Amino acid sequence: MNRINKVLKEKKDILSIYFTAGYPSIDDTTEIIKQLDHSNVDMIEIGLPFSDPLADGPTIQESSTTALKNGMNTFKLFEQLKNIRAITDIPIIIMGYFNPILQYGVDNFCEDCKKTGVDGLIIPDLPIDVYLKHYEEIFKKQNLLNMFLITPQTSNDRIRLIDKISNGFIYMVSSSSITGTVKSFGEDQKKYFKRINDLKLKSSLLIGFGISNHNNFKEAINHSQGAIIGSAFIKFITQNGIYKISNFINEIRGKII
Amino acid sequence: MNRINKVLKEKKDILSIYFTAGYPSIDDTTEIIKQLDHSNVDMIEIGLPFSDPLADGPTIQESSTTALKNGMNTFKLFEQLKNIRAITDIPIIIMGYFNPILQYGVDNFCEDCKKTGVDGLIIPDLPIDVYLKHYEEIFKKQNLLNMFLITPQTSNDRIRLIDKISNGFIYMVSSSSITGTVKSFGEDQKKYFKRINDLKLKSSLLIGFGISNHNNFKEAINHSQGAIIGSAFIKFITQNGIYKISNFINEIRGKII
Amino acid sequence: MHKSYNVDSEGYYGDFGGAYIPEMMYSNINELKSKYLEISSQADFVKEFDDLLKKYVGRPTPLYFAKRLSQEYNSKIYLKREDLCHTGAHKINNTIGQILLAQRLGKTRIIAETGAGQHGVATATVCALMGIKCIIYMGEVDIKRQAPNVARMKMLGAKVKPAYSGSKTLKDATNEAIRDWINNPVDTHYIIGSVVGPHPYPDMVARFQSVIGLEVKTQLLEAEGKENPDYVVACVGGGSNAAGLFYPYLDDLKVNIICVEAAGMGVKTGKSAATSILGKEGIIHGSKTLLMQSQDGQITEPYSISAGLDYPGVGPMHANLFRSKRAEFISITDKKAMDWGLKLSRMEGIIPAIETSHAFGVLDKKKFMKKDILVFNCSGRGDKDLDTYIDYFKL
Amino acid sequence: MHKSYNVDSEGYYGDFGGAYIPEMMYSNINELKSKYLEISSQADFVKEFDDLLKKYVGRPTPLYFAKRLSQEYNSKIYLKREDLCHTGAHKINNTIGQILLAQRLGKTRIIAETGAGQHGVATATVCALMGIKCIIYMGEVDIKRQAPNVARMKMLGAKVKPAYSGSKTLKDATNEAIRDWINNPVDTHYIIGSVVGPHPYPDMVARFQSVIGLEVKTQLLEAEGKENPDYVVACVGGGSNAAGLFYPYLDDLKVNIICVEAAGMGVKTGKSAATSILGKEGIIHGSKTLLMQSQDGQITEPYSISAGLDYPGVGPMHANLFRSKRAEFISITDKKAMDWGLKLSRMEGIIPAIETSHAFGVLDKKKFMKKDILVFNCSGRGDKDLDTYIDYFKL
Ligand SMILES: Cc1ncc(COP(=O)(O)O)c(C=O)c1O
Ligand SMILES: Cc1ncc(COP(=O)(O)O)c(C=O)c1O
Repeated sequence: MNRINKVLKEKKDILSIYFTAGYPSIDDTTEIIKQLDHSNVDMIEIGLPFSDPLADGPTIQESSTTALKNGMNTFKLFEQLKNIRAITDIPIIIMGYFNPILQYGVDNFCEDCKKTGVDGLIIPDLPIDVYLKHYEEIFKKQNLLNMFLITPQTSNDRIRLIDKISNGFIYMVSSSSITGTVKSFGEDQKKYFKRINDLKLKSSLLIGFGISNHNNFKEAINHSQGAIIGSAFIKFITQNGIYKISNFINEIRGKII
Repeated sequence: MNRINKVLKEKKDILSIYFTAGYPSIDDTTEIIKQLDHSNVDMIEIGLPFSDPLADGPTIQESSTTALKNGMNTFKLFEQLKNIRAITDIPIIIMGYFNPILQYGVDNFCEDCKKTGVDGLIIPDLPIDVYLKHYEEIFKKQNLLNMFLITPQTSNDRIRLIDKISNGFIYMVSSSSITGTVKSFGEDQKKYFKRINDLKLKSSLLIGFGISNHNNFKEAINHSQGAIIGSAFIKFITQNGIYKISNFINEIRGKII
Repeated sequence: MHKSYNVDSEGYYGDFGGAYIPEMMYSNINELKSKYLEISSQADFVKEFDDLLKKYVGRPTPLYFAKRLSQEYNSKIYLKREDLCHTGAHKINNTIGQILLAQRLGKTRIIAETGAGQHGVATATVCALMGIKCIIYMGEVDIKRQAPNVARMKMLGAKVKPAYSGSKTLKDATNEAIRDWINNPVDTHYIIGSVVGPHPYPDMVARFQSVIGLEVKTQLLEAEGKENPDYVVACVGGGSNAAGLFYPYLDDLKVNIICVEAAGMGVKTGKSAATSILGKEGIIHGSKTLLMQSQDGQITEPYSISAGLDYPGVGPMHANLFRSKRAEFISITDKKAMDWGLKLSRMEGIIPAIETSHAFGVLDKKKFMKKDILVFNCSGRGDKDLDTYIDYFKL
Repeated sequence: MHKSYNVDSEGYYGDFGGAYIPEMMYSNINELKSKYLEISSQADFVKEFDDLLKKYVGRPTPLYFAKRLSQEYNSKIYLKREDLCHTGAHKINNTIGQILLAQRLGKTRIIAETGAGQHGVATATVCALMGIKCIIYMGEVDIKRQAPNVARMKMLGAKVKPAYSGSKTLKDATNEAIRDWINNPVDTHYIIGSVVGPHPYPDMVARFQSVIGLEVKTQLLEAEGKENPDYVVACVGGGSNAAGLFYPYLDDLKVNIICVEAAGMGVKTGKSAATSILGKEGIIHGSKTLLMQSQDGQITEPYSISAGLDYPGVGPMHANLFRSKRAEFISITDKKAMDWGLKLSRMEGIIPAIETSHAFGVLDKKKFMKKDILVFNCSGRGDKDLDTYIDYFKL
């Protein structure tokens, strides 16, 4: 069983952490994963940096720019991940825009994912129809899950379609904002969460975008099986370096230390 | 007999000097006339300064601007000329643009000319047909001569018309340039002078525009009864003040001093 | 029958007009006077003129119904879109006509004066088009405040010569151009940019601009089922865009004519260009007309924020329209004009030249009826004025 | 029958096109996709669109026979005068169409990206016209080099937001606009300014711009007795002016199509925007097309002196025209383009936008026959580029 599915089956209150590969320094990838492992996060999303990350807020954009300046690229990422499964068992998802993957070759890319022990992909700009038509088979062959996003604007019909073709979790975008921070969830968002929960989907839901502290983490896990934190984590390592990651995770979890 | 006609009848090699009233200082008018009288010039043209002297070159333009700034105006000019005939018998011509004269009232203006002893007018922008229709009678009543200009572009027919209506001299513009200086007359100009002389006009001809030294004064009087000097004279008094005027006149006449 | 408001056979509009020129200009002016009507009515001229207006200038310019403005002012407001002409103002209608005339007169060198720079650009443009040498006179002050147009003239290959005298604006540029013509009486044609100067210029320029009003007739018939609006409104610098719009309506007394002048800082401040109020009969640039002058007959230095209206006279046609009360004259301050520049931009998506902006000030000064049809001449676009607007509004 | 060069029912041109968008844009793009054809073919839409193009934009724009240019290059050269459109470029044809669409979709807020600023101005203009809020994204570099257009947008009431990322040019402004749309998925319509972006944008924009080519057909018939020229030539940034001109000729193989790209300092210098030569298939701004990118799939920062061509991709229609060899692609350096800007100014009295100037470079690179009829799209006027021209030529 794919590690992602295992976690989804076994755990509640899942915490998934996103970081950009090659940031702050090019060779930080493995160390960050190690730290996340020690901090007992439940899933890891590694961002493959892209020059034009148009679905990301400023924090992730900047980390991508730095990572690219540091020399990060797809080839290098797979090198860094070569022995990752000796270090951690946590599910690893690569999140990347489609163009770099296309240039690497989707086949090659999926194969290298499998080889290194990557469990799934989030490709925000790979449309469902193109995925189904051209790439689903390749993904499946390499036992890679593909995670889709839904937003407050996604219709129930479309959510049901996404649920049907999903084999991992559904990434529930918390709001229509990609600016990176949300103080607390408002009425609209709560209604949206309720609407989705009422659909009784087969897939697990993780909430992402704008989660930055214990409070909204708690709110998120009230409405879903877990949450994804990206910008807040990157801000943290920008300010505190990569060796105090457990502090951040503990704070999010609300563990008093 | 009008003083102008008397001079034209009696003299050859006429030298007529133009200056701008109120320049360099507002009250220089009578002194300049005195000096010109002492220097034995044959005619005097007094420029009534105008804000927009569009037929004049830069030297006369600037003198007009200064004169206006000095407070020169038509009323003041007639005041300055009030007793001029106690000082000199030289013919005096006022050269002015039409608008200031129109505002003074053409009747008034001619009357004041008569009163002060002005003998003639040169109004470059008063067209012949308007003059004949509206003003000839007024001029004649006050025994004022009106001097017309001709240029190299003026047709023989038009020159004959001008000759017919002229009662003083014809102001023969030397060339098509109002820039104020001409080194020496060229072939074109000599042809033009010959063309005019061949017409055997009843009126006397004086050449003006661009005459600045003994050489071209001599050339001018070879082709006409005399010459008019303006810009060169104004330049001289700008540089040398108004008390050395006889030097300038002597130099033009070619008198070694 | 009442007297026509158009020019008479002597070159006069009532008391105004004529050719008060020095002899040095006589041969050129006389040549023009004797030939302009004949040449401009020859079939080949008409064909080339019409063709260039259509294919090069982009005529007919639209008659645009300004919906939001009409709503706010509760009447029917149309804009005649001269701002869409090639080079950005009505000025080119005239320069096309005059360059064709100049060619037929065998001239090989063109001079012009310019205030806002639109006429300079329009002249430089037709000279480039025909491959003829071009010199533009422009006041030093205007060179600064209309920098984009100076740049355009240079791109087009014209030489821009600054006028340093007087107020260093349009009047002085005109003086310099006249001096140039006097100095170059054989090969040169002087393309005057408005309905000013000695006869036949006012009539000639008005005729070349009359395409504006003639188009309005056709277009209004299509839009409203009748050729005649209740009001025609235009700003008046020298008066050419106004003359062009009014031309076919001059003698049709049911059409009300409104001329809008630049009040500058205010008519009584000494910083103004409102000739109809501040002017008296006199001679300027070879024409008898109304002009701002001292008691002595010295021409007064005018002032307006807009370089194209910063002129101490008006054309003789307009002087006559004023004296005869055929037209109503309204003057609009810098401030009101600037506010209208912004307002038209924001309400109709049209950034007008500051000259043009003045015309709209009428809407605040006069009450119109719901059924009234108003045609405003949108004489030019505001690209040349962006710096002035931006500074003024601190945008 | 050969395959059409127009879009297929799936939103593809051959291999190119589609909608590679994040889910956050899905509802908007899907709404557009499902409604754009229906809405834009409704009678009231067609009427309002045509009416605004005629009375507000000033269409039809002339097809001008460039006499002196034709003589020098010994063939028949026509210029389609999009420079005469209201706001000074073809861009407004599209923004008029999209604002009408946005209104019918109930949108109350408009965003757009802009490079040269022409699209920004055209968008700000239609927003002012309709009284709708407007935000324009523009790269910091472009804000500097196209200052007059920034001023115009402000006059028109739009908010201009700088894009500081990447090369700080068009690509980055587009990213920012997309992010804005993602953040404002309900009330906002994104008016893309070229035939780029996810389906249905390339087709929608091409349709709104197709009025250019359709007019040429009629006008050429009048001028030459036939609808089809031998060549149609246009500069290609994203490709919208080109698409507009080519549209009715796409599948008429007797008409040769020439696309002109910006070579920048030279195709091999690393300072270029010649996508057809330097690009590979990939995804940019939601569309599969040709784009300049590293081996890794990172999008390369392009370079051109002209802000409107300084884009690392081309629209999918053009990618397909290139791959299928339906069109010939020629690239022109900064220097050649600048020289042509001056040349067109001096020979025809038309100061072109630097984008437009590139197109004429073809005349030096290719030999044409005397009987050949060439139609160049004169996509915009050069007022926005005066500083660049003046500095470059030290005028
Ligand atoms: C746009 C525009 N409107 C009006 C004028 C004023 O001139 P006229 O009164 O001759 O139309 C100018 C003069 O430059 C101008 O550029
Ligand atoms: C005048 C002009 N021409 C061409 C372009 C290039 O865009 P496109 O290729 O979409 O026509 C631009 C873009 O701003 C432009 O302003």
